[in-house]
This record gives sequence, C-alpha cells and structure tokens, in this order.
Amino acid sequence: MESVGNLILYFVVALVIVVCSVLTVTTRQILRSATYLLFVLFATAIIYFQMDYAFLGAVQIAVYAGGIVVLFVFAILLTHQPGKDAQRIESSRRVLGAVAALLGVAVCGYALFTYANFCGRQLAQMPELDIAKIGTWLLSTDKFGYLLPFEAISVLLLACIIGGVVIARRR
Amino acid sequence: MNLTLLMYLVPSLIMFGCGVYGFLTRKNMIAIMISLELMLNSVDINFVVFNRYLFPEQMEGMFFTLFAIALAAAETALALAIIINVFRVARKVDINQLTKLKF
Amino acid sequence: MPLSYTIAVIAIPLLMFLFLGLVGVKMDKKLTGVLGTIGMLITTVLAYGVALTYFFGADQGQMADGVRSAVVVFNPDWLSFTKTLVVRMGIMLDPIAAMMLVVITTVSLMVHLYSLGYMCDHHGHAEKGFQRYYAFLALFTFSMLGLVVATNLFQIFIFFEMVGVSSYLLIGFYYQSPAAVHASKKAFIVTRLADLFFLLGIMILSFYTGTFDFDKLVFGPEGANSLEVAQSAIASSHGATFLGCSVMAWALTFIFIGGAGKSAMYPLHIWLPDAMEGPTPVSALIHAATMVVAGVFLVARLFPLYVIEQGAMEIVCVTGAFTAFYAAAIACVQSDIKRALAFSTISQIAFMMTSLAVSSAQGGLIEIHGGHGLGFMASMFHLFTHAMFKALLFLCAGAIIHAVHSNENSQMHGLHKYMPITSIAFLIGCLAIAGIPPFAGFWSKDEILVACYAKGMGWGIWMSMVAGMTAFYMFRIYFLIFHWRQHEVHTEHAPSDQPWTMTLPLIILATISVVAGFVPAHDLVTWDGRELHTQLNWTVAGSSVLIACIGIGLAYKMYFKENELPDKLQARFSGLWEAAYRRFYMDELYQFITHKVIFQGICKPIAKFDRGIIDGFFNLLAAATGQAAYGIRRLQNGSIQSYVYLYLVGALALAVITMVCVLI
Amino acid sequence: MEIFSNILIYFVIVPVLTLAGLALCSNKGIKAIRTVAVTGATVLVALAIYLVYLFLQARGAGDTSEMILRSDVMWFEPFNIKLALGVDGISVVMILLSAFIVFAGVFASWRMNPLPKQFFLWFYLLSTGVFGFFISIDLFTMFMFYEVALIPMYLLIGVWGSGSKNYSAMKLTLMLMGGSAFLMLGLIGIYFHSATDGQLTMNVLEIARNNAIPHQWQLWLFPLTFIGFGVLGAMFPFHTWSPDGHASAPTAVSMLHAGVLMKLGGYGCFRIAIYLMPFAANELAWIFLTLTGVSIVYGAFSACVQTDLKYINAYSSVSHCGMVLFAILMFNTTAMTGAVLQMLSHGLMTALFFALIGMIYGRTHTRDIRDMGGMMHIMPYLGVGYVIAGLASLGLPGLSGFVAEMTIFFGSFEHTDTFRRVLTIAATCSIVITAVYILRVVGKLLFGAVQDEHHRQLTDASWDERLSTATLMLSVAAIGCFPNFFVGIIHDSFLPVVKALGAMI
Repeated sequence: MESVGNLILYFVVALVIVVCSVLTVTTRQILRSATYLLFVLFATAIIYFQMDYAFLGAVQIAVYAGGIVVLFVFAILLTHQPGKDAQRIESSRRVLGAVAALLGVAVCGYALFTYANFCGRQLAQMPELDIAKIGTWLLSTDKFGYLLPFEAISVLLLACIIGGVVIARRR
Repeated sequence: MNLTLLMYLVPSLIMFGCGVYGFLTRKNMIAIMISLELMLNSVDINFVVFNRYLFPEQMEGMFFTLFAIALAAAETALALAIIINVFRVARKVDINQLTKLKF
Repeated sequence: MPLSYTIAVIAIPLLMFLFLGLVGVKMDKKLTGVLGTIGMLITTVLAYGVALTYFFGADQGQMADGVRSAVVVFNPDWLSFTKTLVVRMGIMLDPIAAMMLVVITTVSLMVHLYSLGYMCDHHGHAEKGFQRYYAFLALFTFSMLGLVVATNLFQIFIFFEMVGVSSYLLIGFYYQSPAAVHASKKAFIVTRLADLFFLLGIMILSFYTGTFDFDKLVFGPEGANSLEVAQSAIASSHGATFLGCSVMAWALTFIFIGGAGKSAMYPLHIWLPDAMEGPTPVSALIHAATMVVAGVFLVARLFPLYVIEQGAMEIVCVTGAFTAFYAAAIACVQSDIKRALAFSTISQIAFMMTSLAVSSAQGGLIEIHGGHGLGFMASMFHLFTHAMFKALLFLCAGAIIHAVHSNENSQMHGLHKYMPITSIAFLIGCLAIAGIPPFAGFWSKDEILVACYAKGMGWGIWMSMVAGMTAFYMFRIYFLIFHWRQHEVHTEHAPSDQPWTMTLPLIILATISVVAGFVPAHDLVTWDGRELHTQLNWTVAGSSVLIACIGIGLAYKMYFKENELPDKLQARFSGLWEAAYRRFYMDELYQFITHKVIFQGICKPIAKFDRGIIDGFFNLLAAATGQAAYGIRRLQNGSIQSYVYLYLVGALALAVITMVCVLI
Repeated sequence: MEIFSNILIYFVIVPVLTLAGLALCSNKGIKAIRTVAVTGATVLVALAIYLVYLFLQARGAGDTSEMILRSDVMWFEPFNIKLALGVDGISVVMILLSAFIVFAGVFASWRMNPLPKQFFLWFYLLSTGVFGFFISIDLFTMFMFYEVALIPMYLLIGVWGSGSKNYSAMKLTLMLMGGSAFLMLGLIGIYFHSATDGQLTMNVLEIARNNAIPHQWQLWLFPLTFIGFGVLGAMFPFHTWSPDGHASAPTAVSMLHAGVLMKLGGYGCFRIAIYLMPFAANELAWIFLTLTGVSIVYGAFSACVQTDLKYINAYSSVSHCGMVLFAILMFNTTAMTGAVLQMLSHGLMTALFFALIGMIYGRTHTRDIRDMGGMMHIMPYLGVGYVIAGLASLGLPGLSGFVAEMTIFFGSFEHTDTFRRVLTIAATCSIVITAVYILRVVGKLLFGAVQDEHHRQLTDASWDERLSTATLMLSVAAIGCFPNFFVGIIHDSFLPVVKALGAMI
C-alpha cells in the first residue's frame, strides 16, 4: 500500500505528463510548445525520483530541462519572430497524424492490457544507490560495468562537438 | 491502491502517441524536434520503470537512460545547429518548403 | 590446249575496264576512248580468230564424226556448294557461243568507234564522264562475252547479273537527269525480278540433276547432245510434281522467265523502251544487239532440255508469238524514234524466241535427234543478222539525234537531203528488217516463218502478219524521218552527216547487213552440231516478201508525202491509237502495282508496324519500367514525416498481423 | 607462362597493350594517339593474316582436330572455369574480319572529335571483347568477353553519337543486356548439365562431347541461348535497337558494331546454341526459321520506305543478318558455310556503308536522302564507293554478297520439305526487294540534281577516308572473286555440328 502522498504525487505527475504532452503537440505557438515540453520533462524527472533513481532525475533536470530546452528556446528565438502563430495545420494532415498516433496507442495499449502479465508488479526493494556506486559502475569493466558504452558515448559526444563546430562556423 | 508498472506505462504511452502525432503533423523543424524529444522521453521512462519494477537488482535500464539522455542532448544540439544554419541560408524552417536537396 | 587464247578475248575487256576505271580519270579523255577502241579492236580480231578456228579450223577437238561438239577450253572451280555441286568459271565454245563472240565483238567495236564521235559535242570536245563511259562499255563487253562462253548455268546467271549491272550503269550514264536514273532503276529491278525466277529455276534444276554444267546437262558424256543426264534427271524427278506440272517444267519455265526479263518478253518488256534514256550507242550495243538476246541465248543453250519438256516450250512459244505482235502494234504508233526502234527490237527478239519454241514441234524427240531443228538454226541466224541491222538502225538514229538534238520524229522530217549517207544506211537497215531479199533479214526471217508454218498454219500466218507489220512500221519511221516534208532548220547548224568515226561504223554495218544473209548458218549453228540441209521454201519466201511489200507500200502511201491520211486514221481509231501509243497501259499497271500495292500497301505499313507495334512494345516496356520507378520513387520523397508515417503503418500492420496470428 | 606461346592470346594482348599505350598518350597529342591506334590495328591485321596461314598450314599438314591452337589455363578452380583458347575455320575468318574492320574503323575515325583519346580507348576495349570472344571456347570466358564488347557501346554512342543519342544508347544497351540476361540463364543451365557424372565443365568442346544435357532441359535452354544471341544478331522481333542504335552511333562504332559485333550473335547461335543442344535445335528450328525468314523479308520491306541513310542500312542489316541465322538453322554444311560467308560479307559491306554514310554525313550534316542529290557529281570517290557497297549488298557477282547469298539459297534448297522450301523461296525473293531499296537510295542520294546548292562546295574523300574505304572495298571484292579460298577454310568446321545434328534425326 502506497502512501497517499506518493499516490497524489503520481496522479499529479501523470496528469501533467498527459496534458502537457498533448498541449506540446497541439499548441500553435512554438515557444509555448517548448515550455510545455519543459513541464513534461520535469514531470518525468519526478518519476525518476519516485523510482529512487535520484541521480537520473538530477541528470534529467540538468541536461534536459536545463540544457536542451534552453537550446530549443534559443533556436526558436533565433528563427521566429515572437508572438507570431505558426500556420494552421491542414486538417487532412492532422487527421492522418491523429489516426496513426491513436492507432499506435491503441495497439500498444491493447497489447499492454491484454498480454503484459507483469503489469501488476509492485515496486520492490532496491539496494542503496549512491553516486559513488554509479561512478564506479560507469568506469568499471566488471559485471554491470559500462566502460565500453561510456567510452563510445564519449567519442560520439566528441564527434558531436566537432560537428557542431563545423556546422556553426561561419564560411 | 498500489502504483503498478502499468500506471507508469500508460502516461508514457500517451506521451509517445503525442510525440508521434506531433512528428507527423508539424511542419516546423523545431516543433518536430520537440516531438522527437517527447518520444525519446517516453522511451526513457519505460526503460527506467521496467528496470525498477522487473529487475531492481540490475542497472541496465537506468544506465541506458543515462546514455540516452546524453545522446539526446548531443543530437538535439547538433540538429538545432543544423536547423539554424539552414535557416540562415534559406530563411525558413518549414520542412515542406525546404526541397532544394530533394532527389 | 587448243583455242586457249580465247581467254584473252574475255580478259582484255576486263583489264580495259579496270584500267580505264581506275586510272582513266587522270588521263586525257580522248586518249581513253582511243585506248578502249584499240583494246576492243584486238578483242575483235581475236574473237574472229576463235570463231573461224572453231568453225573452219583444223581439228581443235571440236569435230567428231562430222558433228561439231563443244570445246571446254578451261574450267576451274570457283565456288563449291557441295562436293558435287560446284560452280565453275570457264570458257566453252560451241556453235552458238562462237557465233555470239562474233556478234558481240563486232557490234561492240562499232559502238566503241562510233562513240568516239557521238560522245562529243559539236566542237569535238569529249563529254564529261567520257572515261567512265568507255570503262562501262568494256565492262559490259566483258560480261556479255563471259555470258556466252559460260560452261555452266550458274556462270550464265552470274554474267546475267553482270550485264544487268553494266546496263544499269550505262542507262544511267547521264545520272543527273531524273529520267535516266528512273529508267536505269526500272531496268535493273525488272530484270532482277526475272533473275529471281531464273535463280529459282537453277535451284530446282541443279537440285534434281546435281550439276550446273552444260556438258552434263545438255551435252552427253560422249559426243554431242546425248541427253542421258538430262533425261535421267527428269526421270529421277518424275515423281516430283508441283501443282500438276513436273518439277522440270517448272524449272525450265522459271529459267525462261529469267531470259524473258532480259529479252524483254511480255509482260517483262516495260524496261526496254525506258532504257532508251541511255546514250544511243549504248542502246545499239546493249538494248538492240547483245544483252537483250541473252534470254534467247539462254533458251537456246538449254534447248535440248526444253525439247524434252514440251510444257515449258509451249509457254515460250505463246509468249514469243504474243510479244511479237504486241510490240509490233505499239511500234506502229510511237513518235519517239528510239522508242519505236526499241519496240521493234522487242518484236524481233520475240521472233527469235518463237522460232526456238516452234522448232521442237517437228515431230517427237527421236526426230529431233535425227537432225531437225530448223527453228533453232533460224533463231540463231536471225539473232546474228538482227544484231547487225538493228545496231545499224540505232547508230543511224544516234547520228540523227546528234544532228537534230531531239528524239521526236516531228522534229526530223525530210532529212534525206541533209544526211544522205545516214539515210541510205537507214534504208538498208529497214529493208533488212522488213525481209526484202537479198538483205540479211530476208534469209533469217524466212527460215523462221518456215519453221512456224511447220508447227502449224495458224502460227505461220500469225508470224507472217507480224512480219508485215514490221515492214510497215519500219518504213513509217524511215519516211517520217527522211521524207514527209521539208526539214525546218531550227538550229544554227543545219543537220548533216556526222564525222567519220560515226559514219564509218554505219557503212560497215550496212555492208554486213547486205551480205550477212549469205553466211551459211545452217551449216554452222545447228543445235546438235550436225549440218542442216535446207533449201529456200519458195511458197513461204514469196508470200513473206509479198506481205513485206504490202507493208512498205502502205507506209509509202501514208507517210512518204505529207498528207491527211495518218491523222484521219488516228481520229478514226483514236481509242486504239491512244492505247497503243500508251503501250496498252502496261506501265501504268506496273506503276500501280509497285507504288500503290507494294510501296504504299506493303512497305509503308510494315515500316509503321515496326516503329509502332514492335518498337512501341519495347518502348512501352521501358516506359512501364520507368513509370514504375517513378511511382516507387514517390515514396522516397525526402520528407521524414512520410517515412515515419510509412514506418508506423508498417509496424502497426506487423503488430496487427502478429496479434491476429496469436489469436488464431 | 606456357599460354604466351599460343598466338591466340595475343589477339587479346595486342588490344590491351594498345589500350595501355593510348592511356599513356596525352589528350592533346593527336599524332601520338593516331600512331598508337594505327599500330595496334596493323599488328592485329598482321596477326590475323598469320593466323590464317597457320590454320591453312595445320590443315594442310593433316591436322583434323576440331580446334587448333588449343591451350587451357585454369582460372577459377571451384567452377572449373578455364581460359580455354582454340580456333576452327569459322573463328579464323571471323578474326580476320574483325581485324580488317578494326583497321578500317581506326582510319574512319581519324578525325574523331572531341576526346579522340577516350574514343580510341573505348574502341579498343570493344575490340578486346570481340577478339576475346572469337578465340575462347569456354562458356564463361566467352560470355565475359561478350559483355566487354557490349558495354563500351553505351559510352561510344552516348558520348560521341549524334541525334537522339541518349535514347539510342540506352535502348541499344538495354536490349542487348536483356539478351545477355537470357543468355546468361542459358549458359548457367548448360553448365549445370554439362556432364552426367564427374566434373562439370564450361568448355564447349567437352560439353559437346559429353552431350549430357537432358532433352527436356534443352528445350528450355536452347531458346534462351538462341534468343540471347539472336538479339545481337538482330532477329525479328528483337531488332529494334538496330535502327536507332546505328542511326546515333558514330561512324567507326557503327562499323564495328554492324561489322563485327552483330556477328557475335550468329557465331554464338551456332557455336553454343546449336552445337551444344542439337536435340532442341532440331525440335525448335521451325520457330526460329519462321522468325528469321520473317526478318529477311520484313527488314527488306522496311528498308524500302526509310529516308534516313542509316535507317535504310540498319533495316538492310536486319534482313541480311536474318539471312545468317536463317542459314545456320538450315543445318547443312552448304547453308552454314553460306551463313559464315554472309557474316563476312555483311560485316565488310555494312562497315563500308556506315563508313561512307558517316563521311557523307560529316560533310552535309544530314542523312535524309530527300535533302540530298547528285552527290556523285560532288564527291565522286564516295559516290563510287557507295555504289560498290550497294552493288555488294544487292548481290552483284564479283562482290561478296552474291557468293554468300547463293551459297545460302542453294544450301537451304537442299531440304525437300515444303516448310523449308517455302521459306527458302521467300528468302530468295529478298534479292529483288534489296535491289529496290538499294537503287532507290543510290538514285536519290548520288544521282539526279543537286538538291542543296551549299553541297556544291563540299570536298571529296581525304586520304584517310580513302584508305579506310578502299580496304573494305578490296576485301569485299576479294571474297566475291575468290570465294573458294574462304569456303575451304570454313567448310570443314561445320562437320562436327552437322554430325551432331544428324545423329538427332
């Protein structure tokens, strides 16, 4: 049995996620869209906290909410005149998109509700997870060691940095 | 009432659906990127909750999400850089109008 | 080897052709003409030598038991179809070949000489293409000589083609005149069509006999004219019939069609009048004296086979008799002097053809063996005499045309005063062709008529009538050209006799036309090599002279002095006159068949079919592939959203399928 | 290496060396390019003549083996693919023909512009393929060289062509590649049935000796291979690449293509399709006889109404090449000998035709006979050449066309069944139609009045053009005057095939 606080928190978070997601993709002002995204990301971070992955939640807030959304906002401000609405999307496109999305949701939902026998699982105990442990795991080669992906990601990020520089450089 | 795995999956699914809808319908490239982020995020949630609920002893889901966040950040940064560059050249961000490189 | 120098008779014209053709352009024009003429003179001397040696010389292997047999001088393989069926190129002398050598070289020499004057303008400058002209003349002479000395049927075919081409080149000598080009084309294609049948005939004949060689086909293995091979071949193919006729009859008919094409028998005669577009000496050489008798020569060469196969012989006979009349009728109304002479030629060749064909009717095969064959002899004799006097007539016509610059007899009239030598020569030619004794034509034509009467009274009367028409139309031409009324001088130069190079051949040929009748042809050119004892048949001779005189008298009455009678008659029988003048619309018929039926009706639709349907099909295939590619390319439109959409659709479809599968 | 002692390999090495030499030339050094190209062509002609001499000597010395100058080099062990060389009389004359046409082609493209170096590079690559095809007797090697000969065509037409060259190049290449797709299927099928037990082989001689292809397979494989080669041999209804392709191709390419490449088709039909699958050949001959018979008459009729010189010639090629396949399908030595003679004859005279057309086109810039006239007056040499080519084409004795056609007709007439008789007679009729269209074009193009006053300024042939055409004219006359020399080389090479076919009846 969960604590009531936890439950309330969950429902708030779920509500924020659902509502803000929908708003993100339906609003015609792109800046608002970015803002709603920010809310969704925050809500997601809260889920991570609920799951006891505090570090992940922190990363989510810092990188996503703090970094990416800021980037979005910058990009939007650079490419748009503020206050100007985007064009209305033609209805056929909207309907098609909606049908595709809803169908996808329906199929996945159907699958979830019908076949996923693990869906009723409760939250189990989890060993203590501190940052030191995460750091060790990230750089170890043992079981649960993630050195290789870590390095791969490093290289990738490096490539991205270089790519970013190349792209952004004035010709 | 307990918070089951399903209860986390449903908002995630809806988020993903919204992402798909946005991706398919939006014309603005930045809006498309935003929709993409929604989808990514929903997948992240799934990884985390599956990890937490089904394999609490292990850390794969969490780490994957960690990496995914890093990747998403890099990807977004790069994509936005490209979009801004394209905008500088073409003065537009609407993908329907950006057909110069088509075919 | 005896008579081996015959090769030189063939080789000199060939070498002359190559020489004049290759280096003549760089030489002086007159020089080439003189060279050509000298070469021809040597050839002529040699050919006379050959002929005299063959006919009268000491034994060169040609006389056996009083029978003049064929001599094969040499005969190397040229092209082997199979081990046994081999085409050889050789020289064979027999009476008709020897006689033809004389005819060809004589006329050719005269024409060479005559052309030296004719192919020049009034100032004596040679025309453009003078060298080419002499080269072609040499080529023609070579081909014609090669034809007559052929040792086998295929060699004849080869030289048939060669003379066809030389004729094509010479008719089209004035290649910038569309009429000449058209005429040369027509001549070649019509004779080519005939040659197709000739080829088919050879194919059939050689298939059943297994040989092309005359010494097997028509001369037996031992001595002259034992027809064993031919008979056995015919016997072996006896079962083989096609449409009710024996295969051999078909073969011989086809071969005759080939000959008919060259010899301008109805209905393949249409090219000959048009061929008069060529220079007049060429008409004299090719289209009067030599090439056009190639068909007669061909039938004569295969005479023993035709004798056996009476069916084919009947066809020859009917065709010849009809053509003789048909051409004579047309000749009566032509206004173009060369055309009139051309129809006269057709008619005379038809005489020869008929004469060949009637000769076999003198009893059965056995009797033929016994030594009859008057028609054959008469035909060959007529060939000889006709070549001389017809060449004479054409050369005279050439002299007249050269003088008045026109072919139409309305531009001539009354030339006797201006060109006396030409006039007399022409008159001699006319008398010869009309059959007035003692000129050459009388003797040969008389023999022909005797042969025709021997086949049947009807044939004889028919041919006598044609002979009468011959006398009429020849004298019509003569009177219209040289008399009728005073000549109106149109040009600055009054017409006159031409330079000696042109007059000398006229005189020589006229002389020959007077005396040629006394050549003892019946001793020399019989079909089996035996002497044929004939004597003048007074009834036939008398009646034919009478008919000829009537013809001449009629012509005199109508055309000697200008009068209204011809016009009245023309008005009276305008339909008939018009039809005859238009050659009974044969040209129009051919025009219709070739242009409307073949060209418009077959070629064009086929070409359209090819471009439209067949090529269209492949283009359609390509276009369909292209369209499919375009269609598929649409999916690859560069829009990430459509890709995602498609991906989703695909993923969903997969999911649904999986679920459905699980459910089932 | 032992293989280098075989003269045949030099027929591939010489063009390849020429290629290398050309590659070393600079783009501008037209003299060097010409020198290399001519040297290569001359060496090839000399080699070809020497090969004829060797062949005659070997036969004279009593060597009766089917192929002489045999050598094998293993190339790809797992599939038993060898570089198997060997020639019989047919290949020898084909090589001779190719050498002469390459020689004439080099001179015909003497003033090729632009990119002469690249042109000759592709030209010699094509030649490499052609010679390679004729010297090898291994299915794989043959197919490889076949493709080598085919592909350069696309660039040669596409880059140096005229008119709608892109369309034509594409059409020609695609249709021929379509043919090779059939062919490839056929060859693979043959390979997998090449031996009943033991090692599968690609060697034509061994396959023929094993005679192991099951009859029901032959019925499938024969049409595949025959059509595959037949496309190249311009067999009705797969001939439509020929008019467009030839019309657009540059002179030398038309020459080489019509002169040699189309012969690959006939040669292949004979050497692979009929030789290896005699049963199916006998069974299915009637289909292809009908098609080729149609080709002959149909091509001739179509040529009668064309107005483009090259189209006329292309359709006439359809007719003449139809004659080749027609004769091959008659299955007797005489007709087949005629077929090879016809290949030689058609190769030379079509090359001559295309050379002359190219030279006339280069001066007048039109190929429409309605726009030209009186050319004989303006350019007598080319005019005479055209008349000679025309006379060869319509079968004048003394020139090559006549002996070839006559041999074919007489060979075909040896069959007594009505079907073949009728076809033979129909084919024979083509000699008249040929005369019609040849004389039509000669009359319009060369004779008559000059149509365009500008044409009066045009010049006659230059020395290189004269050399090129004179080579071909002399060859045409040589075959026409001394046919038995060639028949002697060719004739016996058909005996194995005729024997194999005879065993089937």
